[in-house]
Parts: sequence; structure tokens; C-alpha cells
Amino acid sequence: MTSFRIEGGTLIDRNDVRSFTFNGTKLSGFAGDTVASALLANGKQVVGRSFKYHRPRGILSAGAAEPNALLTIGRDGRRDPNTRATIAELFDGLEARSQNCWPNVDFDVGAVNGLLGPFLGAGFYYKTFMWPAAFWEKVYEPIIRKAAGLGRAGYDPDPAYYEKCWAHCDVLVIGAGPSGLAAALTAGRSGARVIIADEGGQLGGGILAEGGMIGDKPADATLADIVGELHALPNVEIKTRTTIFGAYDDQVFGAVERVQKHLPESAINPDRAMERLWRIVAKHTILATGAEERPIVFGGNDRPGVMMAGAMRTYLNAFGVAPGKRVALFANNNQAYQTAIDLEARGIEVAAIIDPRTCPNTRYQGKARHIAGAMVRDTDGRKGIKSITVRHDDGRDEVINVDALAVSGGYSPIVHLACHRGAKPVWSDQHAGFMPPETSDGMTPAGAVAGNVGIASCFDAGAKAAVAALDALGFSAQPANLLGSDKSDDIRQDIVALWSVPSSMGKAFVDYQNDVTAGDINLAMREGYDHVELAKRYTTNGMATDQGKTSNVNAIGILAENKGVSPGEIGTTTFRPFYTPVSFGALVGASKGFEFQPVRKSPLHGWAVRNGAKFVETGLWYRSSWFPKDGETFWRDSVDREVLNVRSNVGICDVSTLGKIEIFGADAAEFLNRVYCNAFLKLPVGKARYGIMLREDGLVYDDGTTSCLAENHYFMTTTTALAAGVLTHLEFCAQVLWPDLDVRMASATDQWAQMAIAGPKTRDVLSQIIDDDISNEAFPFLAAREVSMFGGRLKGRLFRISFSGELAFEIAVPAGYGESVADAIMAAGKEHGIAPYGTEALGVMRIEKGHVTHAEINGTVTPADLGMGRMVSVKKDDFIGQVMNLREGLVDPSRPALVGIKPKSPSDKFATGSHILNVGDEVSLENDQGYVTSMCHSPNLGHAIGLALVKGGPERYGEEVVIWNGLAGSAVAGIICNPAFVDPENEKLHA
Amino acid sequence: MSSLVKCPHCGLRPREEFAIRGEVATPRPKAGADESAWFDHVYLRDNPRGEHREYWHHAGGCRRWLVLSRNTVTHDISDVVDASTLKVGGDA
Amino acid sequence: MMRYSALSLLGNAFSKNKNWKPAWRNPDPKPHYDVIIIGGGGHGLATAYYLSKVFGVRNVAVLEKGYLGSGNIGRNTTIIRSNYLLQGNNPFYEFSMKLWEGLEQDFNFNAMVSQRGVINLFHSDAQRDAYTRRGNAMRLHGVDADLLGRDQLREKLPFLDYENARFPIMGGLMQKRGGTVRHDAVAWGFARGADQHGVDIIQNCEVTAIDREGDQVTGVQTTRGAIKCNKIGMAVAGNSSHVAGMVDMRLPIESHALQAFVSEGLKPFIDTVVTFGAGHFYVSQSDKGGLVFGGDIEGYNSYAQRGNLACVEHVAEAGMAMIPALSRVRILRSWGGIMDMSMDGTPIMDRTHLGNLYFNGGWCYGGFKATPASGYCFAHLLAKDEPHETATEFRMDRFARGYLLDEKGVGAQANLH
Amino acid sequence: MRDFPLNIVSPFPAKPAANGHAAVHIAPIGDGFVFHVLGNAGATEGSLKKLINDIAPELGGALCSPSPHQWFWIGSCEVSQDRFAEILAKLPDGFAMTDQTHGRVRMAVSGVKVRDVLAKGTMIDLAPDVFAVGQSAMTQIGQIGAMITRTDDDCFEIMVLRSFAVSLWDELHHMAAEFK
Ligand SMILES: Cc1cc2nc3c(=O)[nH]c(=O)nc-3n(C[C@H](O)[C@H](O)[C@H](O)COP(=O)(O)OP(=O)(O)OC[C@H]3O[C@@H](n4cnc5c(N)ncnc54)[C@H](O)[C@@H]3O)c2cc1C
Ligand SMILES: NC(=O)c1ccc[n+]([C@@H]2O[C@H](COP(=O)([O-])OP(=O)(O)OC[C@H]3O[C@@H](n4cnc5c(N)ncnc54)[C@H](O)[C@@H]3O)[C@@H](O)[C@H]2O)c1
Ligand SMILES: Cc1cc2nc3c(=O)[nH]c(=O)nc-3n(C[C@H](O)[C@H](O)[C@H](O)COP(=O)(O)O)c2cc1C
Ligand SMILES: [Zn+2]
Repeated sequence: MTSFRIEGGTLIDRNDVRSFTFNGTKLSGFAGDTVASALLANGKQVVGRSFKYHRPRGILSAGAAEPNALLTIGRDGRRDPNTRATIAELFDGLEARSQNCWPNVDFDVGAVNGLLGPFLGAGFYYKTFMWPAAFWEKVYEPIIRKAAGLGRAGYDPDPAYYEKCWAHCDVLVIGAGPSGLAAALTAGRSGARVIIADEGGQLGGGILAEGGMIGDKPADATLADIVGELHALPNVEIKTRTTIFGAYDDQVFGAVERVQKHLPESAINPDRAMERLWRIVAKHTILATGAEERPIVFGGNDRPGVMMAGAMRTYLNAFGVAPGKRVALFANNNQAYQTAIDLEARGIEVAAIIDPRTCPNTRYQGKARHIAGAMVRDTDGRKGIKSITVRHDDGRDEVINVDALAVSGGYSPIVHLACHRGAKPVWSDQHAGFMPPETSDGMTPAGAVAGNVGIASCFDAGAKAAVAALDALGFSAQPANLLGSDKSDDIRQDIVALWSVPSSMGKAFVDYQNDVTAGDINLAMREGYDHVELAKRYTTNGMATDQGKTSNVNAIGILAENKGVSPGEIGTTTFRPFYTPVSFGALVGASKGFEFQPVRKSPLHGWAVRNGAKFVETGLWYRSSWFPKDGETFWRDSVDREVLNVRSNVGICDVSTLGKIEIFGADAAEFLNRVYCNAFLKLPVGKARYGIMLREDGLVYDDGTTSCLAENHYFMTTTTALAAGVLTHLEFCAQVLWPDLDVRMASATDQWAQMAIAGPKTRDVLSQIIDDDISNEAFPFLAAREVSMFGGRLKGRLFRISFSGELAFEIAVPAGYGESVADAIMAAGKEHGIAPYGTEALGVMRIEKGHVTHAEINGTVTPADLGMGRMVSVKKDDFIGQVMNLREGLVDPSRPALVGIKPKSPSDKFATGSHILNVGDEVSLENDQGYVTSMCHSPNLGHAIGLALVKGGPERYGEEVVIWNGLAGSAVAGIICNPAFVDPENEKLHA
Repeated sequence: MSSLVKCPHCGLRPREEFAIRGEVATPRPKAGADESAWFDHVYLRDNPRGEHREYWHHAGGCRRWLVLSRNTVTHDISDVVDASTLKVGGDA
Repeated sequence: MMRYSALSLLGNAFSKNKNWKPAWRNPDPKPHYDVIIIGGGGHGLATAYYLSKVFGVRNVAVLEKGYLGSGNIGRNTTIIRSNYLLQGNNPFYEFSMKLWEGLEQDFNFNAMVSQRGVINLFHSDAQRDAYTRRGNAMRLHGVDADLLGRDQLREKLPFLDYENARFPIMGGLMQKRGGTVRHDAVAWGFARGADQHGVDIIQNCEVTAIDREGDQVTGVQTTRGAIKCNKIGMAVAGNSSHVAGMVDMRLPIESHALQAFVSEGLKPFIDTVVTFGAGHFYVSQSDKGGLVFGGDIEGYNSYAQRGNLACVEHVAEAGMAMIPALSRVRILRSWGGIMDMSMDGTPIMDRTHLGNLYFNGGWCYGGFKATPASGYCFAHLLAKDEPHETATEFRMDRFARGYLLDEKGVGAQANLH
Repeated sequence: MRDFPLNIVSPFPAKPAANGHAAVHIAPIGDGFVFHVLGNAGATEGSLKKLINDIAPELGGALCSPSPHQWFWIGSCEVSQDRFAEILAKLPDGFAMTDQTHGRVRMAVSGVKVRDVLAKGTMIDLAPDVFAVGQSAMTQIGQIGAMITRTDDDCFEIMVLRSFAVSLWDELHHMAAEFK
């Protein structure tokens, strides 16, 4: 027989039938079912295949620890591989499929691996697949890779919405079983801010599996009372379907709430999160996560029909599902006997209770045969269990026919979250388990996680833990008494540890999911991988999706037994996030696709759009890169036109993204003098100066201009790329290095719309808009000051600076006016042939002029490398980078220095990133002379030009070299030249 | 630490709001100091296991440079001050 | 010692795998060694292996404070590549790649060297230009490199976000010979190989002090007693400053945590190593089916092998920006390792101010790929007292002298490398 | 060109689509001024208040401090560039000031679910007894820096750099969408 539905079930609603499919077969269950309970109710015992040997596997647990029942749920972008059937809530139309099996879960060809078992022991792959050498990658590895893995993830994007939140509380209660509920209620009544989170769909934890009475009320009535009161408390926030997955520093917890995972597609609100990531900031935490029941390692312990005793209770009491008709229990502790009691209460035959303890002291008074001092050594049955073989204490074997076996090897406290920050759990012989560590950072364990047994003692422990915590936080609290005067709760565990049955027949599994057997652990020991961490890595025990929730402690027990030491001496492997696996979607929240990072828009963005700009991402900014006109199909058509137009007429370019910093204070000049390598102390009011900033290691950091707008008031511009970095650097200098200087600064990048107007006709255009005299005499090169515009209606800041090498101004106006001013300039320039130009044209013109950008200022160059060595002051007392700039390696004459480069034959092209070789030299890294930092097509010269950093630098003007681009298979004859291709005498600048 | 920092100006803030520069090394040498003093300052670090003083910049808040006293093993913070009050940078 | 072969596997299968011998001995420390190597990570073990095998120095001990491979060799994202830019680096990493290519046959252990290709994506002209420069530097040294355009990339990696990306992908630089290696097996293979040549591998043996006389070292104090020696080589990765501090050295190094991640096991999903150029993310799929991936280091100094949640989120965000289909893939585990971040992002392998103490460290987050060459070159240095020809620029004084090897160009701030 | 029409262009999308949300209302604040005042080490809020009262009592407005010795002086009236210059000229050496009216733009976010919306972006605890009316904080909403000021029980003002305004606007709308 197999499992089937019976009466009862506190969690299910029999009036709400839900249909679903499993491997294509239509089945039905009830609202409140998990996929696992619904499958069991339908008699589906074999739900998956194991990883390595493809053994048929059934449902082992009723919760997060499930190693076997991993299904793929949903399809296309909503496909969830590796979903634990035991926590997936059933909804109408759910589609579930088994994994890792072909052609199907009932008949799986991969099962032949079972026959190869002896070859596939722990670590076998390290010893083989090496011959012949080429076969590993061509033959063996592809086969291994195809066989490995569990579910298949699709390539479709996920249509669901995700988000992230912060939450704050005085007390965070993790787990809503009896201990967590008592803690939350105690804390809630005291007025503290409480968050109680549980990964289940309902509050209750262990209470939900409880069929009987709590105190003098039925368990579900007691639970309803508690939950009702918690809901009524405004200072208590209840988070169900919320897994606390990680404990991070400062009592910040990561949690994921499965907001709509339990809903059918038709009911999903697309504006609500599918899953929500919480970062919970707590002042104190009550860890009430319970304990995980442990399997026992024995032959055939993975046969479908073998189930954890506690899980069997849950299926019986909460879901109304019986595991079979004739059940045996194999347990080494008293608590598990409750399963036998409950089975019998539901009229299910308990054939035998097999207990390795010689004289168990339990209160069990049922009908089952009680076999003490015995162990289950084997099971039989093809797709489900038919019988078990029991080894009696006198060595005799007995076969007992059963169709289900409940197993309990004890309880492992769920200590994960207490250990994520590095603390190690502590072994307890009394509990036969690893207990939570003593931690000092505000976390108190309570309930089964701390070794409490039974609901009454968990209530009590939870309430007391909360009182202590609240006390420390300054709340006065009384422990909530949830039981009245109870008695029933004197279960003594009396556990005698049993890890693995020594007389096991056949494969005895420690880690179900990774198919690790007791034999594998023994082999690892024999081969020297006997440290618990090495054994883990060599056998992969505990490395599957369940992270060894059911297997780790047994593996430790086996190692300990073999070495003849206590499990405490072996210790656990390291507990790490995530408690259960967390989706990328949840961790990413809304920052996906186009929303990956925010967009920064220039105040002239709208203007650029209206003028047909093509945009390019530059950091977070969108910058206009070129402005195609009708008929221009190729970007170069537009760029060439824009460049020629600037050089012969006039153009306008948005430079608002440059970093802008207002600098004030009595010591502002001194400050600038220290942060730039060139002199700034005597910059007069109304003047701008080009400056180079070094890092303290003497290499160039950034360049830009700084203008003196008034006494003690300067305006600095930085490159777009380093705007944030430079401000941070200046703040460091001002606050940390020289806090005694009176210097204050504020970013003004966003306040100003700034545009460059460049070309021989610039003045004709600007003088229509600017009221002040901007003639060469009145406003010479590098003048910088506030000007009146539009007949006094607007003031702006005007700078006579030029990146293009043309006669040029930059005008800055308050950002909101930017578009109007740009429109006005376009209107004023119409008769002069004005056209907007973008960053591409800007780039061409600066290369033509030999001006550098971060393509050259790449963090490894000195001012001298860039041909600006003379700017570095030799007079100043001190500036950033002054001393380190003089190191031997930074003044080495063989350093590459900036030059221009052009093809010998004007029709030849070359690429940025090409390397330079001497003519006739062999192609080798030793012969590398440097590389092309920037290149473009110069419409003025009619051929490609570039800048390069080349050994020997300007001394080599005129020399022929090879411009080598191995990636493109090209080698072009080039000539090293002066980088100022256009107007080397700077006549245009001063026009 | 590492999740939250109590900025002396802004209160408890998430790590995301901060940019970190690293160890408060030897003070910035005075003008005229020789290359080896500069080499020490720019390149060498104590990098201790345990108590560590380091620069954090509250970039997403007050934009002040802070000095944290923080344990590099436990991540516990024992002190946070505005860097300017320490005058740790040395002077020119 | 036992040689692994098809025959030995077969034989043992029939004897129920009962006769396998330990992969290495578990000796007690001897009172004296010719060479002590501090640190039983990849580099320390590889050094011992080559010292004993190639340079004939066999009276060697590797002292490891934890279990074998408990450091970064056991926690990295397993990417190997030799796509370096600078002359001081590139030949060294290519030497390492060549050693990887023959490693399994050399030490008779299948470390699953898998040259499945490494692709670095780029998203802007500037990044493309930088990769062009890098790819050409590689080609100059005979290293394979290919610049892929968007269409070529689409063919190979159809699941990347080409449509709705914030930073659209323009192409990628590919090194076909790059790939992954089963990290633990590297440690185990070198350990077993070294052991076979007589090296003592001593676990749970933390060096707590270094003894010195004048300008020489004479031995070490450990948690398993004092041990004398003629030479000491340090290869303690994330603990470099701490151990160097035992002989009053301050290093141009900071220790930072780097997190890595593995997803639940999946059927084949991604066939190469891909790194994202518009955020910190790199991913490959392990032989077991997990997606192994990582991001950037934590900005603060740390000796705790764990990171924070903000960083986890950033990594996940970058991952999804690159591969939208990851949304429903679940992350199984995260962990951390401690990186010895040097001030120019490049390792240091050199003598020290003490005549017979040698230093190997500062590998930042790129030292796994260097493991064989680092071991070989460090063994060369220890045995011959002069650097191997591919490791001549990893010297300690390059910072003072200004001969930096700064591939990223971010200067003397360790956490930016 | 003297008569060329000069318009102020708002960085916010033309049609504030937010007004449909029942539980959350998001609206740009178009008018007013934002001055960034930078004091020297001796500057105090008290002295600044007194100065403002002496120099420009007609402007009113409120001060909130993003950083020690720094204030945003925010008000709801229009201030001309000339008037700004006059005020600036009267400030003593200990105070510097820059006009940020265009660089930092504001919006009002209100409604019964407003705290749930903002919790999706900021780590700051906005519980009324922790973050009172009148309090403000410079922080991050998602990846975007912003200043949050509580103006009433369920009302907040958010000030953001102009270049980020569209992104934050869109983000707030996403975060509020479930409360439609
Ligand atoms: C998350 C992560 C991802 C990475 N990804 C990559 C990658 O993809 N590709 C790549 O090339 N590199 C990567 N790396 C870097 C690489 O792992 C390291 O650079 C490299 O492993 C360091 O060398 P190692 O193997 O010798 O170090 P380790 O394995 O750390 O060895 C050092 C050993 O020294 C021991 N030790 C320290 N102090 C003492 C003492 N006092 N006494 C005795 N023993 C001591 C330690 O216990 C440790 O075992 C990554 C690192 C991490 C953490
Ligand atoms: N496992 C067993 O079978 C076992 C062992 C001992 C005691 N018990 C019984 O269980 C109850 C113990 O009460 P209790 O309150 O200590 O534990 P509990 O098992 O009743 O409750 C723990 C709750 O914590 C939740 N949880 C665990 N980790 C979580 C996480 N990371 N995030 C969110 N939620 C998480 C679980 O979903 C569960 O609901 C008693 O009824 C006792 O008799 C059961
Ligand atoms: C390449 C690689 C793959 C890994 N795959 C898995 C895995 O499949 N399952 C798992 O649980 N851990 C996996 N780990 C993580 C280890 O369990 C472990 O966390 C890591 O080696 C660090 O050790 P520690 O957590 O013991 O400190 C992997 C680690 C690496 C480096
Ligand atoms: Zn602050």
C-alpha cells in the first residue's frame, strides 16, 4: 500500500479543492496542502531521483530540510527548479515535475549508476579520467556535466516584480512555534516593537502537528487564541512565509518573504512583490527556530515510505494524510513515540517499535510490538518499502512487513542563525546534539533549539527568554502564561545516540541528496580526509541544497565513532548563509533590467532629445554623443560634420555632466595650492586655470579648471568620470589632512546647466545673448566671471576655456533655465550655421588638439608622461604627490610618454589599443614600445590620427613604427608625431 | 559592524552609505620629509588582526570623514569620531 | 605510495574500497628542516611540491594552522586565465597556464582542469579599447585572445541581457584557454605529490613566532612546538601582515574579505566563465552543477571569513543585470575568504630584510590561477636564491622605487584593486 | 535675443502620474528656494537663524542640516538671482552660501502607506517616535542620495539632486504601485 488521505487535518480546507499536475498527471488536493501532502494524499510515493545513483526517492520530511522531494514548479519565466515539495503551498493549476530522471521518475535509465556504485565512491573522479590526457575535457567532463545538477533553469526572463525593505524592532522573534509565540506575546504585551517571523504559511510551528490537547484546550484553539492576540497588538508585526536566511553583523538579519509564491498566476498582483527581501534591524533576537529531527543511517534508509517520525505526525494531524496502512517506528528517543500514539489514534496499525535502547522508559501504552535493543538494518521493496529487516539484540534477524517506516534519531537544534557570525555550536551528550553557542550579541535561544522538549516547556522558555531580553532593553514585562496550570508536559527525552546501524545491509545513506553513504565517510577517513571539513569536501556530504540539515550531525557522529572521540571533538562544519536557498530575484529586488542602476540626466537632456541626439551611457549619466541629421546613416557622417562645423562655424555642446565644486573659505587658495601640483595661490579674481591633481603616490589623478569667482570663492570643474571621486578626495584633504584650514566645499554639479560654444563664430553668437563685453580684450583666454544675459533677466557664469582648441566659451546657467538658454543660443547661432555637437565630436577635436582625457590619464601616468612635466611646481612647500612623484621609477627616462601617431599612408586605419613596435622587430612583449590610447578619424586632416604612450616619447617625432593589432590581424606603418595635430601654436584659442 | 555604523552626526546608518578608504596609517609627513617617510605613509600598513583605526566616509549622508575603531576579527566597533577632531592626518 | 590508475580503481572497487591508502602521511614535526614553508594553501603546497620534485630539496615541511586547504585555495571561484596586461605579469601567468595544462599528468591527480574559456564583457568604447590593449599585450606574448563583437557573443551566450540592459553589452574579450579547476583537488594533488617526494605536511600547526639571530631566521615556534630550519618561506595569503609582523615587517598589504557563492545544482546552464564589465560579477558552472560566482571585496579590513549582506545584494544585482534568467535560480551558500590586497594589486615574491626568510603574498583575489607558477617560482627563489625569470618584477622594493605593477591604475589604495 | 522667452523646465515628468494612488500621493514641489549655507568651524544654527532674521526676514523658510556647520535653507517663495546676491553680500565671513534651487529638487510624498513605501528605499527608521515631525535626514533611497524631512504624521518631503529626479520619481511610483 501507499499513503492516502484520511479524516481530519487542521490545516486543510476540504471545501476548497485545488487541482494540479504532477509529471503531467492531473491530481487534486485541498487549500492548505503543501505539494508534498497533496502528493502523499494521492499515493504518489516516488517523487524524485537521487543525484548520483538515481535511486527512487520519496518524501522524507515535512519542512525546510527536505532532501529528496525537489520538484520543478511552473514554466517559462516562472519556472522554479529545485523547489521543496514540503514547503511549496498548493494552488490551483500548479504544475510540478520531477527532476534528474530520464525518461521518467518511475523508470530512470540513470539508475544503472547504482550498479557502478563501487567505482563511484567518494572522490572517485580525482583518481580517474586522466587517461588519455585529452579525454578529460573532450569526453569525460561533458558526460559528468550532463549528468550532474538537479533541476533545469530556463533562459526566460522572470516577469515578476521583486522588492527590498528595511524593518526595525526591539525584539525579533525567529520562529513561531510555541516558544516563539510565547516570546512574541510576552514582548508584545510589554509595548516593545516586535517582529515575529516564520517561514511557514501559518503561525504555530510544532503546534500545527499537534493533534491533541494543549493544557485543557485543543491545540488548534490554543493556537488561535495566541495568534488572535498577536494580531491585535499594534506593536507586533507578523511575518509569515518569511525565512530569516542570514544573521549579519550588528544584528541585521536578512529575510525573504514569499509574498505571492503561493498564488496561482491568475491571482498574482503584478504591482506587488513576488518575493520581498527584508533587512531587519533588531535590538535583541529570540532564536526560536526549533530542532530538526535526524534520520538514522541504515541499509536502504532511503526507500520511499521511510519518513521522519515528526513529519509523519504532521501529515497525519495537520494534513489528514496517512503514510500507509501498516507502519513501523524506528527511534532512539521518547518523543518520537508520540508518532506511534497518533497513528494508532487514527486507526493505523503500528506493527512494531524498534528501539536501540535496551530499556526505554517511555509512557507509550499502545498496541504495537515493542522491540528494544534492536535496529533496522535493511529495507526491501522496489518503488516503496515492503518490509524491514530488524537485527535483534541477540543477533537474530527478523523481517517485518510494513508499508511505511517512521524514523527518529534525535533532534538537531536549528542553530544556524546563531552561528553565521562565526560562533561554534556546543556539543551536548544529554541532548545528543549540537546546542546554540553562547553568543554575546543579543540573541537568546529558546525552545527546542535550546533543548526544551514539549510544548509547555517551550511556552515557558520562550516567555522567560523574552522577559530577560526586554529587561535589558528597559521594558518591564511579565512572562505570558499560555497554559494555565499544565501538567502533561514531562516528556523525558532519554536519548541514546545512534548515528549509523553497524550491521547495515546495502547502501546506508547519510546525505540523501548527494548520495553520500556511510561507506563514503569511512573511505574519506581511510584516505586521510578525516577532518570534518575535508570529509565534507571529499564526499560532498552536506553540500546539497539542504546543506546537510538531516545529514551533517550523522556524518559527524560516524567520524567521531570511528575515531573514538566525542562528536564535540569532531565539531561541525561552518554554518553559513543561506539558511535555505534564496532566489536572485529576491536579493536583487527592483534593481533589474533597465533599473539595474539609476539614470542621471543632464538639465539639457530634453533639449538634446529635441535636437535628435543619440545618447551614450557614461557612468550613470546619459550624454549626447552625436546629433544625426536627415540623410546621415552612419555615426561618422554626423560626427565629421559636427567637427568641421565647429572648426569653421560654431557648435554647441552640453558639458553639464562635468563635476562642479564650489569652494569657499579664507584658506581656499592655500588649499587649492596643496591639492593641485601646479601653482594656485596667486590665481586672480576673474581668472580660470587648468590644474592637474596628483594622487599622493605621485601619479596623475584628475585634471580640470578652477576659477576664482571672488575673494575666497572658487569654482572647480572635474572630469565627468571622477566628479564624485574628486569631491571625496577634497573632503579628505580638508577634513582629515588639514582640518585647520578654513575651506568649505559643496557639489554644484546639478545646479548648473553648462554648455560649450566653440568655433570661430562663437563670439557672434554669444554676444547676442550676453550683455557684457566679451571681446578678446574684455574677456581674454581664461577669463572667468559672472555675466548678465538677456538684458539683465538672467545671470550666468562665463568661462573662456576650450577643450576643442577653437575659440570657445563655456556658459553655466541655473539648471532649470538650461533648455531655454540652449534654445536661445541655437536661435542666435542659426545664421552663423550653429549645430549641436556631442561627445564623439568633442573627442575628435580634443585628439586633434592633443588634449588628454582619462584614456591617457589612466592612473599610471605622471604629468611628465603627458608632456606636462613643467607644470609640476618646484617652488611649493607641499602638495599632494610632491615627493612620491620623484621616485626613480617615475622619472625613469624609458617611461612611455605622450605622442601623436598617424598612419604612414593616409588611407590606413588603426585601432585604439594597438601596440607600437619598432620596424623590423620581432613581435614579442619584450619589444613592446607602447600603445595607442585614443584614435579617431580627423575630418580636418582626412585620415586617422591617434595619441599614444610610447617609450622615448617626443624624442621620436618623425620616426616610423609599426602599429600592431594582433586581435584584428593588422600591422600598419605609422609615424610618431606631435600630438597637437591642429593649431599647435594655439592661435585659435586666443582669437 | 559591517552592517551598520553609528555616524556621530547622523546616527545609525547602513554600510551602503559609506565609502571606505582604509587604515589610518602613519601621519602624513611634513613638508621636507624624506622619501622613506613618504613610502611608509603611502604604502605600508599595520593591517592588524584586532583593533584597527580606519577612515570611513559618510558619502550618502553628512559627507564627513570618520575614524572608526573597529576590530578586524569580530567587526565590533568601539568608537566612531569625526576625523577632523583627531587631527590624525598630520599637517603640512 | 599508491598510484591512481584505472587498474587501481578497478581493484579497489572489487575489494569494497577497503584498501585505499591515505593520500598523504600525517607526520609529527621533525626537529629540523632544510626549508619550512608556512601556510598549507595552494601556494605553500605547490612550493613544497616543486622544491622536492624539481629542485631536489626534500627535507621540507609545510606548516598549516588549520586543515589542509582551509584558506583561500579552498574558497575561491576557481577561475584560471592568463589575460594580463603588463610585462611584469603576463609571462608569469602564462607560465602558470602552461603548468595547469600539464598538471594532472604531472601529479597523478585529476584536478579537473577545464579550459572552457573566459569571456570578459565590455559595455563602452573605453572598455573595448582597454580590452583591445590587453588582448594585444596577450597576443604579443603568444597568449590566445579574441575580441568578440556583439553578434559573436550572442551566438555563444544567448541568455545575456542584450535587450533591456542598463549598460548594453558591446562585446567581450575571450581567452579560450582560460577556465576553471576543481580548487580543493589542487591542494590535495599538490599535497599528495609533495608527500610522495618526502615533504612533511603538518596540519593544525600554527606558526606563532619566528626565531631569529641577527639578520637570519633560525626556526619557528608553533602550536606543535619549536622547529628549526635553514630557510623559511612564507605563503600565508590573507594572514601575510600578521605573520610578517612576527619579524617586525610592515607590508604594503591590507586584508579584506571576499565573498563567493554557489547556487543550487542545475543542469548545464552556462558553459564558459563570464565576467561582467559594468558591475562586479563573474560566474561559471561547476562540474556538480552549481553556479559559482563572486563579486568585489568588502571595502573594510577584515580577518573574519565572512562578508555582509549589502555586498551579497550587489553581487546578485550585477548577476541579474547580466543574466536575467537568474531570477528564479536560488543561491545556496555564501562564504568568505581573506585576501591579501597589495598596494598595486600585484603579488610580491622576494627575499626579505632577513637573509634566509622569503616572502610570497599579496595575491589579492587572483592567486588561484597563479598556484602552480607561484609554487614553481617560489621554489626557484628558495632553492637558488634568485627569482625565476618570469617573476623578476614581483619584488618588494618596487613600491619605494616607483616600479609599480598596477594593472587597474587605481594607485595606493588596497581596497580598490 | 533680449526678449527670448526663458522658461524654467522641471526635471519631473510632465504629468505627475502618481495622483491615482489612494494610499500614497507623490507630487513635485515646484516653487521655492534651496540655499546651501556653509559655515566655518565657529558657525552655529543659532547665529545663522539670527542672521537670516536680520538680513532676509521676508524669506522665512526652514533650516535643516545635512552635515555639521552646514544647512539647507529651504523656503517656499521665489528668490531672484539679484536678491540672492544681496543676501550673500551681507553674510559675514563665517558663512558662505550657494544657490541650489535648481540643483536640488523636491517632492512631497504622503498618505497612510507612505512609511511602507519609504521603507522600501531607506534604512532610516521612520516610526513617529523615532523620526518626529520636523526632523530630516540625508540618506539613500535605494541607490539614490536624498534628504528626507517629515512634515507631518504621514507626510514627507524628499529632496534629491536634479539629475536623479526622474529615476527617484519612477522608483517611488513603483514602490507605491501595490497600494493603488
Ligand atoms: C572568494 C574568493 C574567490 C577567489 N576567486 C579567485 C579566482 O577565481 N581566481 C583566482 O585566480 N584567484 C581567486 N581567489 C584568490 C585565491 O584564492 C588566492 O589568491 C590564493 O588561493 C592564495 O594563495 P594560497 O592558496 O596559498 O592561500 P591560502 O589557501 O589562503 O593559504 C594560506 C594558508 O596559510 C595558513 N596560515 C596562515 N597563517 C598561518 C600561520 N601563522 N601558521 C601556519 N599556517 C598559517 C592558512 O591557514 C592558509 O591555509 C579567490 C579568493 C577568494 C577568497
Ligand atoms: N523536530 C521535532 O520533531 C521536535 C523536537 C523537539 C521538540 N519538538 C516539538 O516542537 C515544538 C518546539 O517548539 P519550538 O517553538 O521551539 O519550535 P518549533 O519547531 O515549534 O518552531 C520553530 C519554527 O521556526 C520556524 N523557523 C525555523 N527556522 C526559521 C528561519 N530561519 N526563519 C523563519 N522561521 C524559521 C519554523 O518554520 C517553525 O515554525 C514543541 O512542540 C516540541 O514538542 C519537536
Ligand atoms: C568552487 C566552489 C564550489 C562550491 N560548491 C559548493 C556546493 O555545491 N555546495 C556547498 O554547500 N558548498 C559549496 N562550496 C562552499 C563550501 O561549502 C565552503 O563554504 C567554502 O569552501 C568555504 O569554506 P567554509 O564555509 O567552511 O569556511 C563551494 C565552494 C567553492 C570554492
Ligand atoms: Zn553622517
